[in-house]
Amino acid sequence: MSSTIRVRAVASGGTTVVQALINHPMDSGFVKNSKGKLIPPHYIEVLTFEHAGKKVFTAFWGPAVSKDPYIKFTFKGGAKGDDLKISWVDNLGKHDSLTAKLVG
Amino acid sequence: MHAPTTTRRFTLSLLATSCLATTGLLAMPRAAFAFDAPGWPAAAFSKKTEADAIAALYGQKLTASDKIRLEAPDIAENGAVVPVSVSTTLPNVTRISLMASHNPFTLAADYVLPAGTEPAVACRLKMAKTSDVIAIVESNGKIYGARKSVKVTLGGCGG
Amino acid sequence: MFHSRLRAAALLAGMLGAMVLAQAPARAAPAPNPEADRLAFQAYFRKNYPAVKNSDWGNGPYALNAGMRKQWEAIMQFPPYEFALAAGEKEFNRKFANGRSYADCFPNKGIGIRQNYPYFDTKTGEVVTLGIAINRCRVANGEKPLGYKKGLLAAIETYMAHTSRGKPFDIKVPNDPRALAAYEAGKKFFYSRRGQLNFSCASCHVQKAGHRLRGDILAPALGIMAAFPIYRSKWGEMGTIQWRFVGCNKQVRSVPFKPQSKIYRDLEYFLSYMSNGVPITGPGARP
Amino acid sequence: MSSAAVRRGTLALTVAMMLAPAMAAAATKTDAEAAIAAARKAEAAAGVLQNQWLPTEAALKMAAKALAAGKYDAAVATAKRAHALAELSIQQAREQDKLWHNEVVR
Repeated sequence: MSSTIRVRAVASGGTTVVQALINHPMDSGFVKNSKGKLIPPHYIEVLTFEHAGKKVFTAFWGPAVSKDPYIKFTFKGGAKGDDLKISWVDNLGKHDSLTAKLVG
Repeated sequence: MHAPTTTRRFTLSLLATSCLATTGLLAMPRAAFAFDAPGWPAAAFSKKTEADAIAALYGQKLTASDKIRLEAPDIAENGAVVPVSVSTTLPNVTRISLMASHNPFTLAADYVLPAGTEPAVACRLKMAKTSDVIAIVESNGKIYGARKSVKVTLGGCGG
Repeated sequence: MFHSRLRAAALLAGMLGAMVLAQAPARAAPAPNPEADRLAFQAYFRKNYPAVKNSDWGNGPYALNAGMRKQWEAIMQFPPYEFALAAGEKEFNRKFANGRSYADCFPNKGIGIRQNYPYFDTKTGEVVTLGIAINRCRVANGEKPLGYKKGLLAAIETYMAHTSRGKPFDIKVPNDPRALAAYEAGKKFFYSRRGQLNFSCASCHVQKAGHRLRGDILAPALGIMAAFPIYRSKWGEMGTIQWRFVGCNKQVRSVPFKPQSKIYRDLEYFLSYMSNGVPITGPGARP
Repeated sequence: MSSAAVRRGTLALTVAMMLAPAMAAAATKTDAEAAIAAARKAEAAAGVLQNQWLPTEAALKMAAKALAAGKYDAAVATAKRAHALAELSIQQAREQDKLWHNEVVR
């Protein structure tokens, strides 16, 4: 199925601004469903970004991060066309990854 | 952050937590049902107070700093999606953490910034109720903090 | 004690009604004049909220509250409806089993037309909203109809709304008694108090637009249709106008009607006509 | 007619309604069924006017549950409350039929 990761990575003036939005329920384990039963915790724990084989950013997330989580950061370097590898794994062991191209 | 307030805060947040979550869930040790990804600071994420979370993550005292710009709304439009952004002029920042003081588990997010990554991050957090958002920045191995109060109320007339 | 005053008032109203009835036909409701209604409606909002630009009416609470707007702008940097937009575009371009696709059902291949919906279908004599048109297209091409509240239909509407961004509402009420009746029915629903809380849509979205309702800021009725479909954080997914009508009715403790039922389609027809000239801002992100 | 008036009206009406059976002998199954049927008829009438209230539906459900559980007094009391609520929603619909013109932005 299509990737759960949507990313915008713009490289300009020697720095790359990265924004990512991930399709994930991020259930905290405190919310009840319509039948009054607690929805079990299901949230992304680790999210990593790699550029030119080097980790440029790592996020450790918990149940307090919003559904369909968003992240924005900037790193020095990166040029148009470079690869940016994004991968996440959650507390149930599910995972997904995507390699995106930096845009100019 | 001396002992007495910690125990009082601890009992207070425990009270808040129990009314929020079934005790059954809490009785189970966090790690039991969670598959922990490598590197994920499970201990820090299971702490229920600011002091314990900071201790678990950094093991040192927090000193306030005005070199940290923490942006968060005065009144949250929706406690489930609170846009928060942190940026700082402190040098050699290697880590930024975000906490919400009255969430069942205080630590919300923890970011590792290798050299070459600028000391700024934006994300969207969930806040259980009106409380402080705390940003912690590790610069040259020492931690500095900034806090901002965010009001969280129910939405709509909820008939 | 209070109730007896209520019953007395009702009695009095009854008696008064009886007396007035004699001349009532003379004061019968004036023939519906949608355009006059629209001009008065928009003049009310422009007079009471002078700072709001025409293009901003479609941004609801964010046009009237700086604090909310700041959070909205942060979220709009990378809005959560992006997934629905991608899914909607994929579905919109998918070929049906018979080789045709949605583009063949809509004028201008379905691109940049959302601002003309809902329209009055003179053949069937009823209001056709975008949701109804999508399902009519699917059924005509051997696909099964979709739910009107959320899911795939909301995703398709998300894509179609996105292609209409910036185009002003252009709703027509033809001089057809059935169209005027549908318009009046929507208008009556909008202004009638309902539910145990005894509020009408106007109580909140006209008289109290921009005011706070606990954590929320009430969106002005002018342009309130422009942002749909919306990704509400409360729902955690994309939802249509019809789902929002159900939600609003429940909030005043009135039993809601079925999505795309005649009464809701007439309401959407009236409200969209009131926003003629206000540009589409959908898909939207809301609390 | 402000919402507070309606709510107080509902309260006063329901209190009055609930006192009546206390004086009478304990309700029987047929009393409960009759009270529920009457309430359902009123709610149906409100449905024709497209103006039903959620609290009426909730009260009807509670009354049916009390009936099934054999608590006939509770069933009658709740059915009467549902009936009162349905009547109020009918009254609201009739009044609004004329009053809505006053709120129209002119």
